[in-house]
Amino acid sequence: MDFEYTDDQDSLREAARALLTKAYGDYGKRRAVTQADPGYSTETWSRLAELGGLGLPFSEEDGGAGAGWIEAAVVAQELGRVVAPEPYVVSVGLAGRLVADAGTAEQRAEVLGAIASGERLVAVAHDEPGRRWSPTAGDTKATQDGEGWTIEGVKEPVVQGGVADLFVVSAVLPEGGTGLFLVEGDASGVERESFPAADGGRVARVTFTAATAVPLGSAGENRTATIATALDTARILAANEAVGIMEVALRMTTEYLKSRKQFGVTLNTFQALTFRAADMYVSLELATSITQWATMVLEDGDAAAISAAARRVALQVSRAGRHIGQEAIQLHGGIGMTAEYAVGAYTTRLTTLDHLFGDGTYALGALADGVGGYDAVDPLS
Amino acid sequence: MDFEYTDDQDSLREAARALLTKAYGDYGKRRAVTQADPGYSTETWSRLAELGGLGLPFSEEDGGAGAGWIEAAVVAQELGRVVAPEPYVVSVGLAGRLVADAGTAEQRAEVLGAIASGERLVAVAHDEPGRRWSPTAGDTKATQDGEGWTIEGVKEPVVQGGVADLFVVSAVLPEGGTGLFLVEGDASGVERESFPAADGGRVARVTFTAATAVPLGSAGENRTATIATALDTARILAANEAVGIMEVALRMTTEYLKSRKQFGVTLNTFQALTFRAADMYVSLELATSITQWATMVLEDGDAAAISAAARRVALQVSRAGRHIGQEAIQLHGGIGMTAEYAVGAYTTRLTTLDHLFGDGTYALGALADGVGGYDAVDPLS
Amino acid sequence: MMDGYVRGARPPAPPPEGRATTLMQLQLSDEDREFRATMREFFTTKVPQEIRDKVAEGRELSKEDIVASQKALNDAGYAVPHWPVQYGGQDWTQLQRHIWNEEMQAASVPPPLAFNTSMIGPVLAQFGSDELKERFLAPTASLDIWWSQGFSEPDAGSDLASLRTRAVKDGDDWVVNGQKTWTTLGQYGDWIFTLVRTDPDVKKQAGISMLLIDMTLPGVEVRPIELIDGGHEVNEVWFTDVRVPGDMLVGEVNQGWTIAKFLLGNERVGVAPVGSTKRNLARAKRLAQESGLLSDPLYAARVAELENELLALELTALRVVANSAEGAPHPASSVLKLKGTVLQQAVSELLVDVAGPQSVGGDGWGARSTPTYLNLRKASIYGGSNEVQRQIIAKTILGL
Amino acid sequence: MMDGYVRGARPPAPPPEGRATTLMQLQLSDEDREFRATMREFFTTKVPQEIRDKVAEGRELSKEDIVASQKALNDAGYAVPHWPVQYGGQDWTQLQRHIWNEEMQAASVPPPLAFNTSMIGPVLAQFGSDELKERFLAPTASLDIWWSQGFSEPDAGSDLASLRTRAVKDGDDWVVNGQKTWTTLGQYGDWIFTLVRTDPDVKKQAGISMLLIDMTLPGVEVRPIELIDGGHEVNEVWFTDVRVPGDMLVGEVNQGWTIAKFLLGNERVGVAPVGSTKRNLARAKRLAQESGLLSDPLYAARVAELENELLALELTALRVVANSAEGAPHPASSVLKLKGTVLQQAVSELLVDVAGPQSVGGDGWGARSTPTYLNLRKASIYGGSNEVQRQIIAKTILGL
Repeated sequence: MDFEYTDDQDSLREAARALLTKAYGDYGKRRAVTQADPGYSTETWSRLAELGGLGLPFSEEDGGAGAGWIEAAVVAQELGRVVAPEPYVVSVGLAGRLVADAGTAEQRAEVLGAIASGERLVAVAHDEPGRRWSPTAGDTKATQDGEGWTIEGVKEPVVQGGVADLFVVSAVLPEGGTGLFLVEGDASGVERESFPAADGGRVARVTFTAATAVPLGSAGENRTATIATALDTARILAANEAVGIMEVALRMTTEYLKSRKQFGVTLNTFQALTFRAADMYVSLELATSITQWATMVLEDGDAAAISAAARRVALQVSRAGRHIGQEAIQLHGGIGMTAEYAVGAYTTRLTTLDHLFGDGTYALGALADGVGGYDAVDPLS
Repeated sequence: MDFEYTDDQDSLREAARALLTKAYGDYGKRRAVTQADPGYSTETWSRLAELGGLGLPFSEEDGGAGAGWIEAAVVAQELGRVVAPEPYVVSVGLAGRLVADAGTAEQRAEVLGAIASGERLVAVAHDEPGRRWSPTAGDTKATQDGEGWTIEGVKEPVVQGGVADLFVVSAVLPEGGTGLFLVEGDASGVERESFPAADGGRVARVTFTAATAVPLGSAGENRTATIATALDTARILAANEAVGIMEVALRMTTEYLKSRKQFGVTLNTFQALTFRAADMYVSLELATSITQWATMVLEDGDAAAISAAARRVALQVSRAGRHIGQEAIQLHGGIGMTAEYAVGAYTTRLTTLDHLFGDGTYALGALADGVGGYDAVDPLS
Repeated sequence: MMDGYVRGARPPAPPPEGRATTLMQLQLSDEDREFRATMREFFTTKVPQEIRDKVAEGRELSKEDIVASQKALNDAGYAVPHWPVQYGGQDWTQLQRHIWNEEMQAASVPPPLAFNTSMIGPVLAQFGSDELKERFLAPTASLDIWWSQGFSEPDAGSDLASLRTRAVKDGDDWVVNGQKTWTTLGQYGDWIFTLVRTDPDVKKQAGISMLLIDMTLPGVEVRPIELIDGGHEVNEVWFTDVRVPGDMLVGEVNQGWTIAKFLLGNERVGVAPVGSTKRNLARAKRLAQESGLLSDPLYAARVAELENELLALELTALRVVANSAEGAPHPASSVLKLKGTVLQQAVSELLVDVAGPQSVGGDGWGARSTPTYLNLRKASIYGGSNEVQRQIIAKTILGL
Repeated sequence: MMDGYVRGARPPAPPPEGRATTLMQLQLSDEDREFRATMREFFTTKVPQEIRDKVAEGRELSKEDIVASQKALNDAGYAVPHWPVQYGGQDWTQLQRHIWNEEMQAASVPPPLAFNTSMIGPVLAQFGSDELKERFLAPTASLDIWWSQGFSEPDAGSDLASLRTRAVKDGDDWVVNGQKTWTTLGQYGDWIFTLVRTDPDVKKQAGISMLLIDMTLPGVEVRPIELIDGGHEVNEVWFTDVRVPGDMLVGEVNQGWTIAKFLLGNERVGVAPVGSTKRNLARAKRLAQESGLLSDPLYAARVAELENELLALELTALRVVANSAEGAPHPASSVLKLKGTVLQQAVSELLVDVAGPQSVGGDGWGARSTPTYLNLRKASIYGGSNEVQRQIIAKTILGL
């Protein structure tokens, strides 16, 4: 990659774009999909699986495509461009990464294979009420019960938790630390209440009451670091989705300015508006650059490097997403407020992505804490 | 006042404006004054004294005019409008307040009388290298020597310290705490090195070497609270000066946009520029409102209320001053960069005022520290 | 003006509710203090608590809630204080109107329906025939008639003068055809005041009239528009050969542009949503404090900065009040709308950030924060967009 | 392009100087690493320390400093790497040029005089006659001739095409009359390249030519302009009946507009002052750390946010480098100037805040921070103002 994509990556992008344009190129189709449960298209999800898009970062022996995170990022960008409601980042990025990093060989083959084939939807039950983007569990407890384990606690919001076939659940271990478990969606003691999410998807409150759970990987291990890296992975994939969204939100805005007439002339006659579009472009370019860089780090870096990159990209993309999302609606005027017109969904999804894994101020706080530890930030070595 | 000035205050404003327009209405005169030492006009200073402008907040028995801080603020605004280089805020606001609050009756009559009459220029030697807007002294020490006191230490920057007739000096007391002293400008052991300041004035490094000092008020008293209130007073007066500056900087900018032609049309044809002028106006209006309010608090409030008002006005005016100062130059283009044209001096003085007594981030930090202690900010009671 | 204030050297009394601020407050006169106490007492005891709770928590109000609240206000004479006294207004000072508005917002009372009390009511009082006044003013104040606004059209947003809905005289009636849009709460509307083109042959502004239309007439159709927050508060209103009696014309034929300008320029007091934004900011702060987030200096600084800007805005509103006694709005009025909406939006954004992951969806306050944030994007678009406000400031105030 | 990079899974080596960042770095190829080491070694050992100290501390450079530094670069072949090889350029990749520029800025080396190396040099190489190349290119690279720029005029700022300085043919000579302004460092100039009107009767752009003028000729007068920081870096240059030999015309008569566009569009690599801004930000941070200010979370956050934006800008510069191999500038180039100057100014503002009361005046670094901040207001005005950049982005990239 190195700021240029390989031919294979370009082909992947073309294939994904063709598929997604067919599915959602007409925004009305996207709206119809989000209006009905489960808030995404299982058909599109299957097509993405057929394309190989759901197993890109996983090794072939685990049932994946043996490509990498850069390839997954390409798909995330394309999903963003049509603001597709499929739960890609959480299923592939978050759940997939957790299983890939913590699972036994057998679990990896089974779960990652099922993710890659689109056979099973895997959700992550990690967030809890009152907690903010922490890599640890709070009030959800895991208890060892003879040979087996059970989980007790409430998780929310769980993206697509209402229909997930399988959950990766974080829970406090008896000895302390946060463990990871697999819980079947239809296991007894799993109760789920699903809500429409602001972005058109669905989130659930999942209550585990003595629910039967299988440790992910070896039992009783503290997986806080694994969760942290998986959250960082999701942050970087989410940034890629956001870049796709912002690109199209800006294009929609410039098209609107060129076509919409007011006071007898098209809006691009008003310099105050075109200059603001130029500022949106500046935000987009900077966000794109740092996202491409962070994705390279995700592909090749160690956990500390990925963590640093995730913070930096989260800050920049959070700022850019708010700027571009807010201005896209404002420059559209009234029409931008309507659900029938696409641009609002782009802004909404930017807002949701910003808050799923940690917003800009959250990232800035972490960066500020460490700012005294080095002279300057140098991306070349 | 109450957001409207009394007839007396309006008359004072008219008289001050007439005097200052004569002195500096032609910007070339201001430039000539700042190019020669001492960087301000002793003649204009005398005229301000004759007008009664230098003794406004001091009681008549102390030789003042027995008016108040609102009246002093009116003069500060007018000085700002012509970006006059006279050291009004530091002499009347800072030095005067220190003497008024801490001096004996005799000292008040003598020093405040001399300030009010313009007879003596009184400077405050309080800042020290490496210290930021603290109400305490750092490395400057006061020592009792029999009946008398001596001061040892370096103070900088001391506004107009090069020509001051008398210094109010802060120094660490033998028992701890910060005391206040009067030191004659020509006392032995007082060495001063004067530098041109960015804003056209002069600042000095004043070195005290066993310099003879007289305690301000009763000897040995910790005056930290007095200094804090005097600094707050200076902050609020400085905000008034800044409001005068911003008002004219905006007016100069709009005049320029209306008259300057480019590409065959006047600049106000470009909507991107006129909208930015509108945003400057918004900043100005908000800054004006909070400054008027803070001045009422200065007139009537206790030390805690004045402190809170000073922080709030410092934050708002710091933000507004940077916004308006930077945009005023940018909207002027190249001509705004030249010393011959006035607008740069306005921006420069805004920058200096912002840093003399504590900038916006400094004030914000203090406000943020206390933000959990109340529900909402309510200016009416 | 502003003689209601008496500055005093004594330290301010702690506010009746909540913890004291560290701020010195401008002291009201005894009379205005008493007035404020009366308002506070009224708003916090006479308007149903469950309605105020909904407002405080950002939940949606039903039509019944809004009507009940306005009736409570109107019964006490507090629904239309700025109307002429003979039609139910109050002889209050500008400051008292300001206090009324701020206390109402602080108590989470839904403000009286603007279409009724700020828009058509004053228009009828000024331009309406005696018959129209007699028929409409009382039920407009009491919300027995719910008014909708029919100004905007699909191809004439800020450019109102381009409107195309036409009314053609046929006997005594006007026959109306066309389409209006962005009609807020039109689904509840009994009547709609419209701008219609009555003379297509003259300059754009010259051929416009104002017509009152009964929304139950044949040919009137209200179609909801879904907004990006999922709500349906705005509507399209279609008119197909609607026959409107001739006496439903306000003022003269082709006087509509003058009336519209009067209507749009008529909001002076309370144009900035200072009180409700303060309430929402205090709520966001309380929630941040409960979750421990307020101990993060960066969030604390965001709160402090917003509080300071709101203070400056509120003081500006008071300055405008103090300086517009003679009826001419202070030029800073346009600042109130512009900065008011910016801060309103910034506070809603802060609340989303305070909610964090819970803002994504669910059934709690956190999940409601995102739709509210999205909904409030409208604040800088509707009712004279912020671009229009900048234009007004640049042209009218700065002479650019 | 950008084949210089080899991404590797091994952890990055700590940087040779300073403390390591917590950042994963894009790994250079061995060849480019070596290139960078060579550059770093050269810049930090072969350019006089006292000159670099002045740059690092924001002190003013003398003419002699600038000449000495450029001569050191030129002796090593590093003054004009982007020139054609036959005139002293280097056959470097875009990435290597980027590294050269960044290392030069990081080491506080004064960059080669832009008027010589980025402006007139490439113009002469492209449009100059063989005689002009022969006579001027070598001393231009070595700074034996100091060039000034004579483009702007008092009534033609961004609107260059309106220029009025005229050159009239008289025998073999051109007789020049008029006034140029904003001539940076014109007080040191030996020669000045000017745009002059050679045909007043055609469309504005069409009648302009480029003329090289010896500044010692009779009738050339340089008058300093004092700037708001008290410095005299810019000048007016007046021409009164200056007789310029006919062979000092560059290219064809009336080809000046084409040449000017070439010149102005010619800065692609290094157009954003990333390296020097990074150096200044690191310095501000170090000073804040020394004074304890960096432990204030609000200042720490300002530093962190600026660092992040600079990182994003630097990565954008690398992206532009990676995507402009074929000679056509990547559209994002205009972003570099716009955002680059914004960050340059923001860092200078931060330094004033770090200096606090010491920024008001005196003889230390704190007192210098204010004039530097003021001086850098020019960065968003000169060389294509940020308004011009927005215009380019809107028109050229977004098609608005």
